[in-house]
Amino acid sequence: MAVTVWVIIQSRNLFSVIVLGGIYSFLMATVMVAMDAVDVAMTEASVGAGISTVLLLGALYLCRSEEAQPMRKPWLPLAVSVAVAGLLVYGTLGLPEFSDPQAPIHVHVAPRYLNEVKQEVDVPNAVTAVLASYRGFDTLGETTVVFTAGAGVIALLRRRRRDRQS
Amino acid sequence: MTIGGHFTYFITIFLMIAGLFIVIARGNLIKKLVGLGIFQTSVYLLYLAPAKLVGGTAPILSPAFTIYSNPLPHVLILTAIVVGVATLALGLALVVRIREGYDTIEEDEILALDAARDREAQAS
Amino acid sequence: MKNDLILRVIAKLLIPFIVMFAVYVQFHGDFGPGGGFQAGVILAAAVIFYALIYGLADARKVVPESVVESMMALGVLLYVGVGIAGLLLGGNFLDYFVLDPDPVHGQHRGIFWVEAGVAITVSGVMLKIFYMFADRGKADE
Amino acid sequence: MTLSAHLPALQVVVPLVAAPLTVLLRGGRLPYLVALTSSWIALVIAVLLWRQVDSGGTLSYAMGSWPPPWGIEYRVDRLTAFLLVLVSAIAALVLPYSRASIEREVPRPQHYLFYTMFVLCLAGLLGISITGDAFNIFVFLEVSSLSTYVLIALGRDRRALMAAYQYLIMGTIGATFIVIGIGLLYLMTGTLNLADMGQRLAEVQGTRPVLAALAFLTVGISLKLALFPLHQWLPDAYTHAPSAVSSFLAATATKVAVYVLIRFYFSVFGASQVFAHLPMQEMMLLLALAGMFAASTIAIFQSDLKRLFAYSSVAQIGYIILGLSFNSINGLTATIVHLFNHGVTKGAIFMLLGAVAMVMGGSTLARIQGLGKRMPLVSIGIVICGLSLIGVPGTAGFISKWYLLLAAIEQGQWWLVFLILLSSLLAVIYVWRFVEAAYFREPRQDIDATAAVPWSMGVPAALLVAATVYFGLDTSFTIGSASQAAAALQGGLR
Repeated sequence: MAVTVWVIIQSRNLFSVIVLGGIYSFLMATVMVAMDAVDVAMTEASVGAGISTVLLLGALYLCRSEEAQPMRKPWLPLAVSVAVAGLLVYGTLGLPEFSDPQAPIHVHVAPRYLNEVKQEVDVPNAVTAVLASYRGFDTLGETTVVFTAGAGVIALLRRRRRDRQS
Repeated sequence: MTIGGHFTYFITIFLMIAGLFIVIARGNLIKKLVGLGIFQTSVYLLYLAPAKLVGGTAPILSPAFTIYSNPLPHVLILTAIVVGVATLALGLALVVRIREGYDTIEEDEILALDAARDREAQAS
Repeated sequence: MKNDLILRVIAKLLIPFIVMFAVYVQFHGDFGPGGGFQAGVILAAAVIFYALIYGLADARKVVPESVVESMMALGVLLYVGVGIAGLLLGGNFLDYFVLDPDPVHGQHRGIFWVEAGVAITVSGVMLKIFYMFADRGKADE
Repeated sequence: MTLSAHLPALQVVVPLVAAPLTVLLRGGRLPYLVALTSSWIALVIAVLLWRQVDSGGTLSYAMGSWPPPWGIEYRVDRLTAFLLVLVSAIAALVLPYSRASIEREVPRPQHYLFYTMFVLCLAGLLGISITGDAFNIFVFLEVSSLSTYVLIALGRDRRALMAAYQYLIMGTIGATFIVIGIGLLYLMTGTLNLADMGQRLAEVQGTRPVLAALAFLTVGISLKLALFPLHQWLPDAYTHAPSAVSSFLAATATKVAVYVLIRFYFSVFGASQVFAHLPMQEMMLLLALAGMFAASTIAIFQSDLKRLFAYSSVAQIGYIILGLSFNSINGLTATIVHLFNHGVTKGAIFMLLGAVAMVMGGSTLARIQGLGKRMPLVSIGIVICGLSLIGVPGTAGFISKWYLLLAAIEQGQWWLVFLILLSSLLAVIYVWRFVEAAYFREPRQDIDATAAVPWSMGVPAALLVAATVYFGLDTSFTIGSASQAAAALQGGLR
């Protein structure tokens, strides 16, 4: 994955950047399966590698462009990135270790989802239960976000055809 | 605290920073969006990796297993992915419109065009 | 691609299966991975596939734009509707327990309708976005 | 349960329902009416909630009847209710204004989508304010941000597109930072409920992930609220967006971001933790002062009024953050009051500027020469609001400045008192630039300015101008709510 990302930074051919982005998403989905997040992996594969790539290619087709050659020396962005990285490393060093069953996230809220889902909701897939019921309002928000994006794309892309007619 | 125990975090951080770097440093509007995607995707890993328990299984309950990964981060990230793709769609729609308005999708060129027009406006 | 007989035949064969798969993902979400969002994406993909093979105009005839736009809105309304139903039946907003005399069954019912709402909105939005981008391409030429 | 028990949910759900309805109804007047009705209902609900909180204390509402740490909780305390009133009141005034305004600025087929986006933005902002769940903040933040990007891009100029794109990139980075921050907090506490998080954080106070989370949240939210060095998106966005949008955003969006910051600082981390482990106080003070002076100075050299007042917004955000940095009840009161007062004032200014742009065909200083003769009422309105930005007694702006000064004096920082007064002087200069152009120049003959400002635009603007004066004289609502909220936050979860 790291290699893919490195090539994306280097490459100026937008087409290959986008395809690599798709590959990256697919690799990410694989990692997610390894992390036992099957629901997420399925979504990432269909959205990240599927929809996003198609959308990007569609936009690229409309724009027909190569990335321009000359660029400023990216010292400032590099500095910002390194600073953020430093902060993250600093922060994560204090986090519980990988797969530590005593980590707060495993002992505090989550057990109820896993232990009582059977009696309370009776849906074997705990992810679905949490998604649609316990945190159903988040999902309503998520649906609204999708709706916003849809309506927004209409608002942005419909205009010119009408302009032409008038 | 061992380095090994935090290995997943370091991978995540590298990916995240690479994405962030693309967003800030690159001038091409589409490439910026790709970078943004990478940045967001790697954040997902920050949530998901800690949710995993070695020896556990996906949180689909069945009598055969007793240890499961934590389902809550999965839910959050599902939401985050959807939000991400919504942002991407909107961003691309904007890029398409920008390209129609300016005939380029390079940030520097667009800024130059705007500056030129400002100067015209002040001269007249 | 419009006139390629093989593609057309294969598409005819495949599309029902894609739709079936979407339905499976939708309803199997309780037991395995999947749910409204994924089903919606797959459903939209089926129509997009159809549009690629048979052309945009044909796809518009099967799934007209106005229907798609209404779908986007109806999905959200359905979701909120479930929430308000919970309100009217004496619970809190999005309370599924009160949807049925048996609380656990009420949960099933709530999740079912909510997921249906998500699927409708998501497939509507995805299709709409596809139509919009495809239209732009034409306008350019 | 009666209906009044469900007000917290309805507060967000009403505009949320209105959004898909406007899409279903499409053409004609109906989408407008739906949006208008929903915003007025939202205002009524907000006022009712404020009264409930005022008499009965903090409200908690469990979504889906799942008890808080497991489900999503809606939590209304004094500060929340205060903000809800502000946001929904501005929305209820901007919507009638927008009808005539977008007629000129947005193509007709897009009209119903404008209303869709507007109510979505409203629902998002209300949702951020009212929720008691960290991840829910993010979700509604995205609802409001995505709709904001679209609203800005609906502006006439092609530069509106670029402004929206820049904002989209900056906003998404900010949101992702917030997600990282929330993620780190979640990993340390195992909960997403803000109140629960606050309690459990006490055990892991000062550990590295918590401090990193603090940093990420601060930077992420600062991007959203346009704190000085991270403000670049704001002037472009406000300048090129349709007037109704500038007015709504200037009055509410950054304010809600400040609210999120306050919420995280005081309810989750606890003031003692925020200010004890890192030199936050000094940093915020420095950034606030830098913002006040740099942005005011830039504002002086602008030739477009919309842009001028956009930079003034950045400067005013400096005052708001300055109040936070005192870490005292008076300082916090100043912050909260200024949220409200500045929201009202800036909302009024951008509404009036929209009317100016509509009649004069633009809002550059060169174009509006002689505005005092052409549009006397509008000019006076802008001057009154300008006085409020400066902080002249008798206007709302004075009240917030007064509390800022009190907070500075209380801590014996006389140099700060001096600096606050000095920066007000800068505000005098940029407001004077408007006065000079409007009253001391002859109207340009080549501009036809006979169009009349429709009632639907004039009345909401006049109401906001009146509010600017009113809240400068009668402070029982603003100061009353704000000082109680500040006391609760300071004394609350430490």
